Amino acid sequence: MAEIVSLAEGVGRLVHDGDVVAMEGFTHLIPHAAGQEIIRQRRKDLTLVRMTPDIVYDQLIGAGCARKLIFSWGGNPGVGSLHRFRDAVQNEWPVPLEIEEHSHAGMANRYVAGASGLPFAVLRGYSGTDLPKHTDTIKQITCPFTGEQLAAVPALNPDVSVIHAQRADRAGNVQMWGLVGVQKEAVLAAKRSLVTVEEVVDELEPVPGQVILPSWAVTCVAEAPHGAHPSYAQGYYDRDNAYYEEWDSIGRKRDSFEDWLREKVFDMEVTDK
Amino acid sequence: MAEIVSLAEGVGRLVHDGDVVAMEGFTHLIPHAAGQEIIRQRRKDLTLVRMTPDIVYDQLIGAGCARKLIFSWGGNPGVGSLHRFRDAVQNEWPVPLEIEEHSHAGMANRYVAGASGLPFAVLRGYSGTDLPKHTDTIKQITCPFTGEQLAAVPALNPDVSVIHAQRADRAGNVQMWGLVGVQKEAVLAAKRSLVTVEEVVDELEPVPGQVILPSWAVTCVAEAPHGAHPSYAQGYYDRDNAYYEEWDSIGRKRDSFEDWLREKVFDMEVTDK
Amino acid sequence: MGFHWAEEGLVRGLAPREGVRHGGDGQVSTTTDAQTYTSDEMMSIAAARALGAGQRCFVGIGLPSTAANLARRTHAHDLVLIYESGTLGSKPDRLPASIGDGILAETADAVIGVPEVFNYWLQPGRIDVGFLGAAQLDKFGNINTTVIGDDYANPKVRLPGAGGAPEIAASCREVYVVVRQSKRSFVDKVDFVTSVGHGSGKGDRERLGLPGAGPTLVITDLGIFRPDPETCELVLSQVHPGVEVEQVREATGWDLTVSPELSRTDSPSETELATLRALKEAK
Amino acid sequence: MGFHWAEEGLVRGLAPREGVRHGGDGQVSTTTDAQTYTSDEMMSIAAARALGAGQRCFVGIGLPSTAANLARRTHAHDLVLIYESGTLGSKPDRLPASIGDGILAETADAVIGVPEVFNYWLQPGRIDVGFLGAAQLDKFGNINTTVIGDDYANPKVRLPGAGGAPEIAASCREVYVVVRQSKRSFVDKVDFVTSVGHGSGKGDRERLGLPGAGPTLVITDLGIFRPDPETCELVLSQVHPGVEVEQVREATGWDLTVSPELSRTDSPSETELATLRALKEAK
Repeated sequence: MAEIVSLAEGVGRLVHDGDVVAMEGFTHLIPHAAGQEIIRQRRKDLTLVRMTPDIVYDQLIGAGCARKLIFSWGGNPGVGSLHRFRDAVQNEWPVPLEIEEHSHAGMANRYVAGASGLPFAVLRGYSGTDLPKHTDTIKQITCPFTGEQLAAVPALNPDVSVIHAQRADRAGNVQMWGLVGVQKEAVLAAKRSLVTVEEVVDELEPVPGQVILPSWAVTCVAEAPHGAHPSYAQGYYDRDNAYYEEWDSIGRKRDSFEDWLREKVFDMEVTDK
Repeated sequence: MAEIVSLAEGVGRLVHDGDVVAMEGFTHLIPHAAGQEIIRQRRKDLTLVRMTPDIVYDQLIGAGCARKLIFSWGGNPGVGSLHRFRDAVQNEWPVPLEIEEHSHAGMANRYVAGASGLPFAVLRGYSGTDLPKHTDTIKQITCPFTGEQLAAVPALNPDVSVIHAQRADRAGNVQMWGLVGVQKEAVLAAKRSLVTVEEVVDELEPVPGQVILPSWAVTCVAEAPHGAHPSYAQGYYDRDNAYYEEWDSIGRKRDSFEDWLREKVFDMEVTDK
Repeated sequence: MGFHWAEEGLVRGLAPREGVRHGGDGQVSTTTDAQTYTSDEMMSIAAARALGAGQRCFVGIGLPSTAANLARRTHAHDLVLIYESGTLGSKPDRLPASIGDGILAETADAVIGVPEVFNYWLQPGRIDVGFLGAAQLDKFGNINTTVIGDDYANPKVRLPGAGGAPEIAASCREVYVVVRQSKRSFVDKVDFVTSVGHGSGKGDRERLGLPGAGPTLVITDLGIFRPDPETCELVLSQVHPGVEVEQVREATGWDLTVSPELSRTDSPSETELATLRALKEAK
Repeated sequence: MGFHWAEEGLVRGLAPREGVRHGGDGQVSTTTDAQTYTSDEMMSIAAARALGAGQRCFVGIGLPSTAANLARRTHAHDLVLIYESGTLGSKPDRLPASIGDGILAETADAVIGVPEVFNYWLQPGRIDVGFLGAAQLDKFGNINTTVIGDDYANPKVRLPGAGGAPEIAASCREVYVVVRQSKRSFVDKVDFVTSVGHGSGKGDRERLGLPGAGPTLVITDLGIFRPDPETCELVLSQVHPGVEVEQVREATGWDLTVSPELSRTDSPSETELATLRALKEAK
């Protein structure tokens, strides 16, 4: 059964140096508060996994928490580039960043395989692209019935997956709705999981489109109101589009980023967010 | 876009002699009215596909519509055997019935592969059982990353899938909720589809747990109130458990079955149901 | 489904004995401690007792569902019931009439599609106990629910088939089998291996790549069997009240081994019986 | 995402010409029929016109999303918009700010998980048109959104990567590419094949097992290109109002072929322009 803990305790107990960490949320419900707590606790050598490493991973990469990134699209959606990500790839600052690059279809299926207890997934993908030349986790497989060639990708089974959801009840059952992305699969694929939520409530009233993660499929739940900001939480608050624009100038230069890191992460009390 | 037709027209247009026909509904929302309409239109040589061929297929098999059954569990749930199914397998009455037998996990994954446009699916299944000795649609496959041996099953892509749902709107968008089984996959895997519904409404009000099939993913929608009876339609009517008991005596003998067929199927006007 | 067959009977004939009489419904009743109960009730109660608090239990309809719901109402309130029809954490207030009874969806923590049940929840080994029935069970706990007779193409009796059972038997951490015992159901070797128990003995599950521990408990209307740690053969470890070992031997289709630590099942408590009967009556 | 890069600019410098002037925002404006519009507006409108009623369109954010939403508001009211964030049939009343804008979920016929988008809806070929952007596009319509430069490990510019594009380009029945044209974006051969167009020419898609027809239309701010039926090389088939072929040639990184049936795009209608601007303003 999931234990309800503070965000600091959840990160402290579940995210270790050197871990493979997946943080998911497809534009919606991105676990930003948890990401900043990982920075605050100065985790190192993480292998970060995420379909769309946007601001949340630009921050972790810029802070030097990551040694490797497994991803399919790295940008600041609606704005442009991730400058910290580029700086790490092109200039190894602040530390070198190895990359393992897939397509969305490949990444989604890698989580599905992980959640399903299978070692790999099959898809129609990558054919004719240059990705297999650079990514050794893309192979071919032959259909034993038709002889067709298809792509195979290995399961993702993170040490820990971190997601943000709208609500949990006091027993630790998690409820999310709206765009639910690949979060369920990320949690089910992982050895451990941390779910931050907007609020812990007595009763989870059913909502159309809801996805429920039963308490026994989650390791820890932590209340983190506004924990998806600048992303959004449907039913709670909208996306802060201005912040995404602003991030472009914060992240562009190393010193502006380091100022941000000091002021907004290290000097902040956890409870201040 | 789905066309809204009568049940008789839908069956007449979409179900042809010799077709591979899947009718799904896992205890809930079993398309009984459509099954009886297929009998009424005297379809022959069908390959019937269904995870749980219960009364709906006992009727079709007894009426001589089927030459083959692809399935994973054939019984009268909560009651006992399917006597028409047994009579066909053991005595070739009224016509011989070939069988292709899987497990639920295998059948579900065959539909998933079919819905996904893949030629096969991979699962941990069948290992050590006697099923692969008798079912040539179960093979082994090797993980290209780990070398593990797993089971592979070919996609199911029926000529037509038939399901029952609670509602459709006038544009042909289909809404169902409660236990939704493998119906979405069955429809998406098929070349054509017929969805019978309790009612056609102006607007589909969202319901927690709903599954929506967009109009453009469905071929025809037909209103068939009470069309799941003796199965149930959550929000409309309960399961008729007494009918399941009664079926045991109707189906047990050939002549009682033929009486039923004449009285309840062939002598019934379509609109009488 | 797939474990549902066990409900159908293959009714065992037991010789009447002291303190034991045939009930009006053809079942055997036992009088003890001023209580009368049937052998089926003893079986359900013994099966319920085997389930522990907080366990995740994949439940077949019929005997397993009765036992699991009884456990949830007696000692294991937080038992998580998972039905292959797509419900996680069902809390029915009556016995579901079928595996897809509406009450299972209405009272569930989550309702999911059937592919998800098998792929996301069963296959990765998230379920503690798989609760299965059997038409035939052999001395290594292998289960047949497919055909009676040697010839698959021309069976003596065509049974319902596999349903979810093969993968439940493969992937749950443990499997409990609940079955009415007779020489017809308890055989030396099953006619068809629908679901693997311990194969042909120790080490077979590992060789076959089956992750779970297999049948660790077989509960019948006569007693309880456990696999021998060395051979994996099912050994009688417990007899129900009023049942003699000789009776069990007569209802077993192989040369029965009796555990040196053979014990006797506690009689149903008043609470257990009352709860079971209330469950069965609430329709 | 994955087609989002096109939005970022790689802003083209066009020489001012008669009837054409630079707008305050650095974009090129054209005056025609008493209307002034930018080359970006012409591009969006030309792209919108390409979409037919009732089509299912897999929409990337940025230029493709603008065009698709414009089409839905002008001539193709029943255009079905599918976004990779998990929405089928979104009907936003303003332009979504990102591919996962809440309005896409709130107005959708169905909201589904991301694996389902790719596996159940894109992969089997249910989508008519995949609408993609590009950082680099070559003469066979291959798309690069991964790296600029020859060395993947040490790129000159690291771009966002593939996103959904490779499988969109593979599986949609047709692909339309919308891209601002320049010698930097319109190259002889892309530095990295992120998404396959026509590979190295006719027959390559079949050889690679790609089911869709690939890019059948490339819409830029200068004109419209179609693959030659014999060679699959992109050929200029249409120029926008006020654009000369020579300008297009200068903004093309390969030896441009011009269709013998070269035509001129109709100027934006008042309705088209007004609708586009209203869409862009409704934030």
